[in-house]
Amino acid sequence: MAQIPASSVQNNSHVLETHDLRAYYRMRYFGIDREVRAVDGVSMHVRKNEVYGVAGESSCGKTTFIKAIAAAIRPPLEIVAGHVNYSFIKGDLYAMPAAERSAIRWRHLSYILQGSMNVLNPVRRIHKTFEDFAFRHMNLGRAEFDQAVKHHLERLRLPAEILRAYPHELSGGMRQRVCIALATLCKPEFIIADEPTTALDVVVQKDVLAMIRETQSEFGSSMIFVTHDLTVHANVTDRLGIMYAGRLVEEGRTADVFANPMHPYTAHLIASLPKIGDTQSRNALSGSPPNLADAPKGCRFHPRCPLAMEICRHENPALTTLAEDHRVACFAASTKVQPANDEGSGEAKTLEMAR
Amino acid sequence: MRSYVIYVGKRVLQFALVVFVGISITFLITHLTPIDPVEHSVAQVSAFGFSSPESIELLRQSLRELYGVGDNLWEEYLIFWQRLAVLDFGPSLSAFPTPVSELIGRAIPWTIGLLTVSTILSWFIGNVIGGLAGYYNRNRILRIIGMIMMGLHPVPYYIIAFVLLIVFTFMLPILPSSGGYEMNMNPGWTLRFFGSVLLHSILPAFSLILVGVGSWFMGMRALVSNIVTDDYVTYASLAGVPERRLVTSYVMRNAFLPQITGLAMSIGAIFNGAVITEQVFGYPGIGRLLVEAVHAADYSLVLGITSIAIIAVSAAVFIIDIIYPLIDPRVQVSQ
Amino acid sequence: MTAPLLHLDSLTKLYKRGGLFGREEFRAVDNVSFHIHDKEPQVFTIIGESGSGKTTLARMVLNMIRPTTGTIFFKGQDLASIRSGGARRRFMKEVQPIFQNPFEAFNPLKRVDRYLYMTAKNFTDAHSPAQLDAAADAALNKVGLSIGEVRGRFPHELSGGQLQRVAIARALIPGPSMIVADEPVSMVDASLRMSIVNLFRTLRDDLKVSIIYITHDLATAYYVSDRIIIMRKGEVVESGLARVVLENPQHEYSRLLKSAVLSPDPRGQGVLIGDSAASQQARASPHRQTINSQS
Amino acid sequence: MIAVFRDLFRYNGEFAIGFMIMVIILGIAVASFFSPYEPIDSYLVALDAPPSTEYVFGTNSRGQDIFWQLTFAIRNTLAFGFIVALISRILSLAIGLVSGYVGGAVDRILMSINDTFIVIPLFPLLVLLYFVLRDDMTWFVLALVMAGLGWAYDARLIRSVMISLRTREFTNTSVFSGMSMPRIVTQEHLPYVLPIVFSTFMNNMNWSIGLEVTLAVLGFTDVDTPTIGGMIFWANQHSAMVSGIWWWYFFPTLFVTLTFIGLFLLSISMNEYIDPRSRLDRMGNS
Repeated sequence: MAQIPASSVQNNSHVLETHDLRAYYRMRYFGIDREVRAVDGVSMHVRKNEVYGVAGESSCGKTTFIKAIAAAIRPPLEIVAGHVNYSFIKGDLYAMPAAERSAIRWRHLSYILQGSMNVLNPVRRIHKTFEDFAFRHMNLGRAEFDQAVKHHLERLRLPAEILRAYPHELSGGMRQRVCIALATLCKPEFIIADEPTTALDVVVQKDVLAMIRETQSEFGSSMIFVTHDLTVHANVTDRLGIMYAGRLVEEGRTADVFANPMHPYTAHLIASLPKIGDTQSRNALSGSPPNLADAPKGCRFHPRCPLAMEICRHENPALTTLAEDHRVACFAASTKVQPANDEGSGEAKTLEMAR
Repeated sequence: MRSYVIYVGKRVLQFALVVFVGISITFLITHLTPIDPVEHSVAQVSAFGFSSPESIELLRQSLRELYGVGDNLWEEYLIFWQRLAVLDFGPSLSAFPTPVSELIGRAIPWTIGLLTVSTILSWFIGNVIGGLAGYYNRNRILRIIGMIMMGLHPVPYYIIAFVLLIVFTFMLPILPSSGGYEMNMNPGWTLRFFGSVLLHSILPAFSLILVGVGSWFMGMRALVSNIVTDDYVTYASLAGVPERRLVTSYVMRNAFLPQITGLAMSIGAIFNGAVITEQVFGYPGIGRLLVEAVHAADYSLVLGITSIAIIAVSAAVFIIDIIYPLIDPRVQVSQ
Repeated sequence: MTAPLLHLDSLTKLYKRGGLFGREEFRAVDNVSFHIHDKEPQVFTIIGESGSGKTTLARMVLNMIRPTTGTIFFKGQDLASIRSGGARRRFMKEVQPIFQNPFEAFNPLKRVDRYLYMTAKNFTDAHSPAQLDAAADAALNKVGLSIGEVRGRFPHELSGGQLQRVAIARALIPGPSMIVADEPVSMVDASLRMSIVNLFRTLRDDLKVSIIYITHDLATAYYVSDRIIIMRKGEVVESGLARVVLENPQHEYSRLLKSAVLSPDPRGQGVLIGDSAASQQARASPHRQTINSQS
Repeated sequence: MIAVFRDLFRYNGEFAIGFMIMVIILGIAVASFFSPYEPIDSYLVALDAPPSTEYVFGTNSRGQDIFWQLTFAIRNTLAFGFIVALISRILSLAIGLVSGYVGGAVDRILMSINDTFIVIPLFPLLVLLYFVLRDDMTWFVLALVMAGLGWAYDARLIRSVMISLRTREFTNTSVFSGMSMPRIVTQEHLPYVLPIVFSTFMNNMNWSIGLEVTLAVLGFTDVDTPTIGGMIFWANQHSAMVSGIWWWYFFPTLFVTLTFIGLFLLSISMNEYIDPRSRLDRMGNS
């Protein structure tokens, strides 16, 4: 097993860093070429021990972003440019040999996926899945491993009998809890959670979210948490990045973003959240997100933006720090925001993934 | 457990229905046609002029009995079932007075042996290669195999069997061209006899496998290319589950299960193929017996073989259906 | 005294699972009664989680499935008495649905406007192409669209928000007195959610249409509803004025539901940890269960 | 429809090849109308002549020109397959639609019968039928019987598609737009079912032609109507292989195989057109 020395990246306190990450879908079908710029120049980092939320509506690129940082790229999706660095690997994620990348999976980097119904092999008992995923990383004998799994479940207050069950014998909430137990068994440095509670009922959802947050703080993992539901972000994440049309438009401490949203899109999203006990009329945002195969020039939000100015039509605003730990990409938010000088410039180096 | 009993109960009913419909069609074919098969057969036999009038009368009598002499169609139908229940199809016409059941009893082990081996082999080979071709869909060798399979698949049994016969017995005479074992060898539990049986079964089995493999290959490849995009496979591959485990326990295992029910559905078709194969390779099974019986106008034998074939094929399907829920953990609950 | 708009009298729907042997009965809806009065239009909300029977209830109200026992009266007419095609059509003119997934609401192989024209042709006096166009346009205007944006378009050429609006516009063409909306916002984005819920308010206030709003989302229910019922496993556990019930739920289950609703105000990290006694309870609950049959 | 056809031809290799093979096969079948000989006449030309400029595919021991004989055989074989496929498509479409749409007890009964027909081995039954009918078993009777037995598998397929269509939301939208059930089925659902009918049409032709060839080779059909199987039957009767008249076997075998491959390619390309997953796959691979 390849043992990778930890902490060799730029900033010690950052577990994940992406730099100008671009991931495009390139399709040719029945003679039509399409290029969908699903993630278009995202630079961000996740600090040690924090839960970083990624929010955005459907087709904003958040799922593609997750695929890119998880190295789950398959054609027609390609990494066109940019870097993904983790603290526990040397250099770029995509520069690693496939075997090494496979070796860090689950040991250092684990996942909790959307759709608890289908994420577990339907014809394999749960304990077999634990074995498949984690056994090789634990350096334990069979019996010790089984003991460790049982102990882990106990810590998460899950009954040990679930190990003998098949996935279809468990309720949706229980399956998602199993996935959390699975993802934290090796105590990885980094966990990617992709819409982990979207399919669950409200009562179960709250409990599963609590469990995620609990285990994360108990094991000291860092986490990126993706969901379209801003209410969930308000309750779970430490910092929050808002994506729109393949770009990060605002990022800051969750409390700051909610208290003082600087991007008009964020402001609208937050203002439209209904609350029990409040029937004050709320306006909705008009229009719909752009087609990423033919995105508008300039700021991609400008066709829907109430504050749009002339410059927004031509220039893409750079993500600029405007307050402590709070970055925004909007010309209207502050005069400090400058156009990003990336459109078309720089050699877009294609990093093709070998399967 | 209770749900399994319910499941089995349903299958038993379905099995009974298949046998009922199949046998009824058999009855109707023989009884609703304008031709009286008894007189027809008797005429054919007497045309050869080898029998005395008495023995022809005897024949007519036993045929009438088998045909089910009754006042009406319904009574004949009941008689037909009664005789079927004790597998009594009377004496064979062409091998008079050997009972039909004995002739069938002699031939059936050959067919069952040939079919079992070739069915399981083609199912297994087709599914494994098809599964690999679905998973490694860019592998050049697997792609070429895929093209060959697709090319072979639509060719009818007869032609493949015939080409094999020409290639391996005329052009490259390395395999015996006909029979189930070497001529003038005494059947017995000896190693030599067994070796001879094996040698003689190579070509027929190979031809059956060659035609059978293609549809499994294509079905499995399509299944696997769907399964690789399923969440649990994505999840496991993100988890860095070693590729071999991923292919076997995650992809193949799940794709194999629907193929088991497919196996049940294809058994009837395999049986059709075996009839031709046996004819081409002179294999002493039930298929060749059927063809010979038709040529010899042996009414009781044809009727016997048809009935037995229907029962045997539906029994094979029934057995596969019964085993299936024991293999797939998901069927226990509902269905 | 006029009959109420809708009156449900001890409605029960049983589903049988299994075949010849060992039938299992499953009570999707269990003895539900309520009525919606005729005096002024309202938004009547049915709240429930998956498996609560809310969708089954909606389908019975829409006369798509028949109750096992119990009666539904719409404007005094027993729905069971609707048998002829004409009666069915008269009922549909009064009661129209909106479904969950806007992308599925229209046949992907057909043009969207087809459904508007069909509805206009079958339920209004419009017959000539110009009249049909006018009827469709009038309905689209009510939801903030115009026929020009929709004419000749296939579903994949419109956004989810546009499709949901077209679906609502189509339901408005016959001039119904009631619309049944089954989870109309659960598949749409947050920015769109409010526009649809706001539209419900407009329909109620300006077009005088009563709406049965089926949802699992308590927050939008509070925002838009006049009256609500809360369902659990086919039974109604609590009902009443929306504000009253949601601000101060009485039934244990309603309280549990309300306590599980996340607040959109960030209270700093860790607020969830060890928060609910319910969560402890839920985790110890029996883990083996057969797959929930969908409501 | 024409646009679909054009796109398939341009971008789908299987379709293009299958289509061209079928054009050639059909061309040969059409040529039978210009044949200088009657199909059943024999001893018209020199016996056992190998392929030459005079007799492109040679002649057989019955004094027939194999090329012209083949044109009739292909025509009859194709017509046979077409009729079986046509009748059995009508049956499977009707049963699939009814079973899928009506549901309930009707569905359960129809599907039990359906599963029975899937399981029953056809070959012994067809042999029995021939045995009883003998000379009365004409080409057309065989086609009718095979159509009557060959609908089951595809009826199940159509039923499952109908069931999934019935539960889709747009069906309810259509209902509440005031459309009648027949209208919904024919206008909203049929576009999804027709490609399946076309694709299984090709498959069913292959199936029935294969069975017919097999029966004919064994002599269990009306051998006087020239079909491809019948040609091989006569070659066997005259021990053509032993006499080295390979062309008597070769050309019928070649053309029946080409027909199979052509129909098969059309069927899978149609399938691919139906199945969005493989379309996506194609996107990734190009």
